Amino acid sequence: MDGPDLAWYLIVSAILFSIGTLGVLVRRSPLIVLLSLEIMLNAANLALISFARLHGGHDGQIFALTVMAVAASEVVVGLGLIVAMSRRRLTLDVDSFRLLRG
Amino acid sequence: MAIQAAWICLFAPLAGAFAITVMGESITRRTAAWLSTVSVFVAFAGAVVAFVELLGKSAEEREQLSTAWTWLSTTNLEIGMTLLVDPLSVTMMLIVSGVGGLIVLYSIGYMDGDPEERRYFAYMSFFVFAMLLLVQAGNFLLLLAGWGLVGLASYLLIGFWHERKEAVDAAKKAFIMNAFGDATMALAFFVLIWQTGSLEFGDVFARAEGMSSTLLNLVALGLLGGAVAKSAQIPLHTWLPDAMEGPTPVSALIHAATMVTAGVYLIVRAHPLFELAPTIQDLAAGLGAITLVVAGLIALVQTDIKRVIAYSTMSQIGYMFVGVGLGAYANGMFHLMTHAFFKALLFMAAGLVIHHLAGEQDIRQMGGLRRVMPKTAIAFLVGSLALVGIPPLSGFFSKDSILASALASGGYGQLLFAAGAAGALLTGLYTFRLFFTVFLGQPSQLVLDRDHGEPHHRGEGPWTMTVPVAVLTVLAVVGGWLQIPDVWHPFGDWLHDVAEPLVEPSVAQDLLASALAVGVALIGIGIAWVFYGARRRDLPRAAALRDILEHKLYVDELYDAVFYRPAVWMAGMWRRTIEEPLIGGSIAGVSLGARRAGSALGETQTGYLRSYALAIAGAAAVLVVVFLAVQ
Amino acid sequence: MTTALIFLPFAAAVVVWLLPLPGRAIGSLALLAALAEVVLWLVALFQFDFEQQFDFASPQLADRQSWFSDLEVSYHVGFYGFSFWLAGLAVVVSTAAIGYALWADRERARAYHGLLLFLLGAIVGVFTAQDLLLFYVFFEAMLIPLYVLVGVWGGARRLRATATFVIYTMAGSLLMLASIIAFGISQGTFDLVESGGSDSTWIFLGFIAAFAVKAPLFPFHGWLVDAYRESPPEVAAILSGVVSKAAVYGLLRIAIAKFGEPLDEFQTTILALAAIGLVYGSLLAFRARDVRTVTAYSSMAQMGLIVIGLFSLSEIGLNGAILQSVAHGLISATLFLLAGMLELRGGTSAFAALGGLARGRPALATILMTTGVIALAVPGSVAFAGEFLILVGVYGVGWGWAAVGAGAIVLAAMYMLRLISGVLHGRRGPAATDSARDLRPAELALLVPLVGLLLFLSAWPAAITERSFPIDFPDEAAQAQAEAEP
Amino acid sequence: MISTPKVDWFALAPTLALLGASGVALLGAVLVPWWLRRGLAAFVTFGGFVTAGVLAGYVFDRSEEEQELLVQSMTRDRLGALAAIIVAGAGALAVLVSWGERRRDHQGEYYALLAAAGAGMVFFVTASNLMTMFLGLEWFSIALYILCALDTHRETSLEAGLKYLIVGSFGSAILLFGSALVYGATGELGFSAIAAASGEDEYLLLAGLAMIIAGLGFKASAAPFHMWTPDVYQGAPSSVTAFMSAATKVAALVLTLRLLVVAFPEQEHLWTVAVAVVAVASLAVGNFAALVQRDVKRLLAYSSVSHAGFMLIAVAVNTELGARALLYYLIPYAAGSIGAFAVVAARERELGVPVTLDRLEGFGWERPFLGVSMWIFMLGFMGLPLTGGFIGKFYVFSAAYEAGWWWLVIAGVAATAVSLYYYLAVIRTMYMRTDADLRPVVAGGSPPRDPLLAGAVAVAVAVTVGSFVFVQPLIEWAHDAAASLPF
Repeated sequence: MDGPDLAWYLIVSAILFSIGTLGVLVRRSPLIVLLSLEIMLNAANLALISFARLHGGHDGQIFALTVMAVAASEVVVGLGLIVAMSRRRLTLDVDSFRLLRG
Repeated sequence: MAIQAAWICLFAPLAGAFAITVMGESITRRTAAWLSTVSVFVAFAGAVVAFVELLGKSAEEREQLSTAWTWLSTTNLEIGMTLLVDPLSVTMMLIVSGVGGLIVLYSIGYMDGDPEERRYFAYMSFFVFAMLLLVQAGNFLLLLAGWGLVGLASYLLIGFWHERKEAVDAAKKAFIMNAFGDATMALAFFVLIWQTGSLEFGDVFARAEGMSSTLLNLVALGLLGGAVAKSAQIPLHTWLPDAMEGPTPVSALIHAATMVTAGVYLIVRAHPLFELAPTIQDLAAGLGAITLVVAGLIALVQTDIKRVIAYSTMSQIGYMFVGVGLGAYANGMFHLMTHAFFKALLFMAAGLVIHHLAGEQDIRQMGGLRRVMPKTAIAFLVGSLALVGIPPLSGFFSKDSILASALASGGYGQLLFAAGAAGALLTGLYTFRLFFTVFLGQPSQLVLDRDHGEPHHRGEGPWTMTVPVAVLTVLAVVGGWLQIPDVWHPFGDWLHDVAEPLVEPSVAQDLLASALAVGVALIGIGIAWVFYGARRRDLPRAAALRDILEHKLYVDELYDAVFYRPAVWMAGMWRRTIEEPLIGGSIAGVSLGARRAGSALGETQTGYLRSYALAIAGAAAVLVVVFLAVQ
Repeated sequence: MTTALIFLPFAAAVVVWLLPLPGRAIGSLALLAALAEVVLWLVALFQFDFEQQFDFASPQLADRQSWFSDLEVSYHVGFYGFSFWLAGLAVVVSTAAIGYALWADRERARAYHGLLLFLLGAIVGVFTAQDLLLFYVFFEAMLIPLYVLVGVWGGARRLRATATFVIYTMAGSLLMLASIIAFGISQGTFDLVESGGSDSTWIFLGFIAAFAVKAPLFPFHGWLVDAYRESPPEVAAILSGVVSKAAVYGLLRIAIAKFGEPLDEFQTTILALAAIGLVYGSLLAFRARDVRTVTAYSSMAQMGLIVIGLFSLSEIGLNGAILQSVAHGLISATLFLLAGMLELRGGTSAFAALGGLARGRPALATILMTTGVIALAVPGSVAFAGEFLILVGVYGVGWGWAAVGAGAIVLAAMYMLRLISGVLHGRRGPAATDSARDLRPAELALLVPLVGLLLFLSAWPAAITERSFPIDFPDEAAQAQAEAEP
Repeated sequence: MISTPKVDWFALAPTLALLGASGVALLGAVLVPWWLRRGLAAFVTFGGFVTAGVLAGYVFDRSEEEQELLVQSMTRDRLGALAAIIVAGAGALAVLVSWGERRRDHQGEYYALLAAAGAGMVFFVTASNLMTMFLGLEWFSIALYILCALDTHRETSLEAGLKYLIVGSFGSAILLFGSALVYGATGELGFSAIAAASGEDEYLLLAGLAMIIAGLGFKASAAPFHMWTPDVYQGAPSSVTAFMSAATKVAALVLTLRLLVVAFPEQEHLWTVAVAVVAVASLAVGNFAALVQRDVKRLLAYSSVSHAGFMLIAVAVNTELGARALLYYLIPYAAGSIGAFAVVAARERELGVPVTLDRLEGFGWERPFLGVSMWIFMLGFMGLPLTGGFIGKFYVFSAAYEAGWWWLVIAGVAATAVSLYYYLAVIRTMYMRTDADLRPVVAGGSPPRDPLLAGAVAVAVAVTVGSFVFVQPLIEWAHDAAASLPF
């Protein structure tokens, strides 16, 4: 018996992407924002993999793997920054960083 | 030979002026003065040589052209630095350099002690050069150059005492009015160039027939404009009286003998053009007639000795305009010459008086000077008689020849003759009003103060001043004998080939004219005697008339209202309404707007990280939507 | 030869800028360089063949070197009769200006004289460029030193003046850049000699915009007064005397030589603008309150007159325009230098503060008087010769233009006499103290050559008019038409 | 026995050289004594950049016609090589500029990251495949995130780092999703393959294209994706800003050009217009916003936005001349921006506080060389003659006009006119305040002599002016490089 149609995977990935986007746009804690970014990336991964299945190549899956690696390193950097900030007693709120503007 | 002489004649004064300017304070004032005088007399010598040369030639080959270099040229217009030597120009050369030389000599005494003597003599030489350039010019453009340069020299000399505001203003006024004349002449030349492709006298006259009458009238009108401005004829006359702010010798040289008569010379020189535009020529005569009457009237009420003479100059030039306007060129020129003699004489005599009274020019302060300055009185009397035209003095022959020609040329001519006769009456009146008031009667207080009663205390001036006066007195007497109607007329023959007269008055007309003229002149003198000679009495009150006359018919006020004020107003208006708000404001406005836009954009750069993300997401979304929509 | 004429000043500028010498020494060095440039120009004068038939297609003393080939841009310089005189004007005036800077002993002399020399090089470049892009390069290169010269050494309100000046000028010349690109790309070459004519109105207007600002034509003169008033006098001298002539060259070499129909189409408009500028400038000059402002507005008026001459599109008018350009260059340079010298003495050139300076200062009086009367185009002066030719030329287009021009002669007399009297005559103003002495020999050494040239040209204007467009000048409109057909 | 794909080590050499340098510097940070670290790291990194540049030069020389390597994952062609040369040069200069940075710690790491970022860019510009593109992008981005935040003692630096990180990752997430969609639409990742395969299922493809353009526009800091630029440029250490502003632009724009031209010829009618609009937006935003800036780094940041606009014009026209224009433009631009930020850095070190316009007052007279250099860089940005910037703009406009985009020419001209105002403002403050209205500058002690920075500035000046004089050789390189794209 077949699983759900490809379209569903895409819809899910689109939903995930939107959730991630919204998360970045509305949440103020840097941690959550990073998390939302991960969601966006993974939405892309899902899409890639499903398309890989659709086209029956390996490219998409390899791509997805690469993305995971990249995502991981991104998060590492992000967390590092957050640590550095908390060490300097800066409030962890993205809206509080407004020294640079205009 | 004649040509070389002409060149020397032209450039000697310029060299003098240049030398004085360059050497500056390294030479004494006296040296400068003599340098100038000599340079002018050298010019006179040159003129004489040229004159003799031409006398030796037959009438046909008396006209000689010589081009030193090309002054201005483009591919289809070439204007040379060309001298024209012909009887007409030689006559003018003689008058200008001769009378000029005498006056410069006179100035040595008159200007003695002025701190800026050098500058004065440099200017005088420069003026003589400019005037000679004017009369020797071989083409219209060069003539205009001389025309402008004499204007410049006149400006410089009127404003010589540059710390007196009146002098400077008078100088400016004179220059600007003449600039107007220059402009109209320039316009006339534009037409000539486009119509005849040349400014050489010969070519222009030869090709002028081909032009349409309208254009010919315009050309003549333009030239007439220049002439009227330069010769202070109505309506461009107001600068001349003010010009009396200059030193008296200047008035004698520039504003009596030479420059102001340039208009007459121009009409004679360009007579072929005027003859092709008879209306304009008549207009010239008409303006002359009006001027000679009005100026005579105004002269009646002037109280400044020099201004009286100045107005009489205007009126005499009016006679000349009548003459040349009617085509009696030789007669006009003849009067020009004699006028140069006696008017210079009058000015210099007046100068002696002023010099004697240490600068006083108001005739109401004078009187009885006969006692203290007898020689001067005689000279002045001679000049006056010549001016009034009492035989056998020069003025009689020249003026009456003009009147005769007027009589001879039809109805219009007779109208002009009437004016001329009236002018003669006025001449007698104002001239002898002046003479009687200044020289006869009881010595005025001022005179007494200066001389402590006893005569010859101060003498009548140094020889440098008296000698020229004497010479001119003689000339004023004999100058007229060159031309005695129906007896002999070498002057007329001399100029005959250059400017053939259009009218030949008959013997009867000559006699009639002379009789009438002398008659009314004597009447004028009689009236003057009644009012000013016998016992001091003033003219009947005619306040309104006096007022008008003293304001020179309000022409100054008119120009002020019509030209000057509007110019000032418009300049101010433009600065207020265009320059500052529009031109300046636009810049300010634009830059302000740009900065506003900038800070507005800065506002959007809130610093909120999430707004940046939103911008990106939004823009991306828009892109997607648009792409899909377009597809 | 031409290349040497262009790059000698640039090289000298670099040397002056780098040499660690005290101010006077640097100034003298710069002056030497400038004099060398004059000599070089004289040498070129003898090499130039004035007999050769004038033709835009054959510049003389030309150098050509490909710059970048894919768009056919090249370093191409050369002279025509008229541009040769403009270059001569540039060289002479700049030399006088450098001399003045030396005399005034400007602070930071190395930078100052370096920039002046740089400016000179750029100007000569403009007058010789035969490639559109090269022309633009030099045209803009003039701006760089001018900006600093005015902005650093200028008067109190210099910052505003420079900002306005540069942005105004650039706005114009950027439009020209667009036009240059359009012209060059559509022609396939940027070389002025090789490219043909164009009939594109827009391209034409782009060029006109730049030159209208540079000249300046009414109403693009917003930068003029501040720039002329705030800049150091010698810079003002170069600015009004020489830089404005870049517009003349551009109009003649590009607008008139390359555009057929647009030229006829806009002739009246441009003539009208020029005429307005002439009257407008004269009137505002008549009411201005100091020597500099009078000179500024008067040079606006004069540029209007020159443009009238150019757009009379007649050989005689063009000749007049060139003659008048040279005359006006010398005149306004002299007047600005004089204004500077007055400011050195009294600290101001305002008529209210001056007056009565003629007494006891013969040299000053003579120089100012001579320049003034030549400036008001007294008949017989070179300025008169120029105006006369211009007006004769434009009379052929319509007598009205000539009438306006003749009227402007009267106005010129009015404001110039006012200037002369304001400085020399009447009662002494507060600034005319005894400490304000007559011109020093050094100052005379600067002014006398300029005035001498003016007098020489007054005696012999044909020296230029006979050699601007040697032999007969082909009717531009016709030529542009001819070029239009490939 | 597995068959591995043939690897063209020569083509990879530049990247590898930088990676190596990065590794050595990193190890040095751990192993060698502290007093040697800085020297070693800096020296190695500099060496790495120079080597990379030279190698890239060889690659440029040795690859007349492009070839795709590693199953289409990257291309060896002159376009990439030229870009690599520029990036390497920028990196080398950046090292010189950085030397004088008085940083207490992280010496080794700093240079290592610099080299790593360089390696990422050099790799990025040769990518011919969505995956390698994304990989390279993140590679150098992550390195730059850290570099921006490296001055942990400055709050602005941390802020810049965080903003860059988050907004940047957001941008690349969009790019990634776009790539996924394109992949979905075509089943291909290789650029040329996409071009070949595209056709069916337009919608996914177009959505993907749109998102990719957004992502790349972000990296090129083109409006409206530019908003991070001023903040980050201002907050990051000046030497980093210098490197970023020069190298990132090069990488991003070259790859944008490659991607759009190679992969999406079919959709030309859409993306040319889109890019043109983005370009005009960047011109407008960048120039107007810069008018009111007081902080010099921020001002330069906005100016870099506007320059992105100019270069995108060259991309938008989508012609061989356009490509040439872009590649030429990059050279003086990169030199200019590194030089300008270097001068700012010098002033910063001398005052010890952020450089605002007011704090530049009199700078031109105090430091003649730096002053004149700044002058020249500003001229270059303005596009005035005697600098390569002028020729660059000239080429861009010519390309636009030749392609019939006359309104882009007008927009560019107008933008240039506006830009004059703030570039001149820099000159004005440096030179034109009289000593009277010169405020006493903030005490920073006498500045350390910094020959290396001076050298870097000198090179930048040489390039800026030299690229004006010697247009022909540069334009020939650009021509060869552009020739490797299918127009």
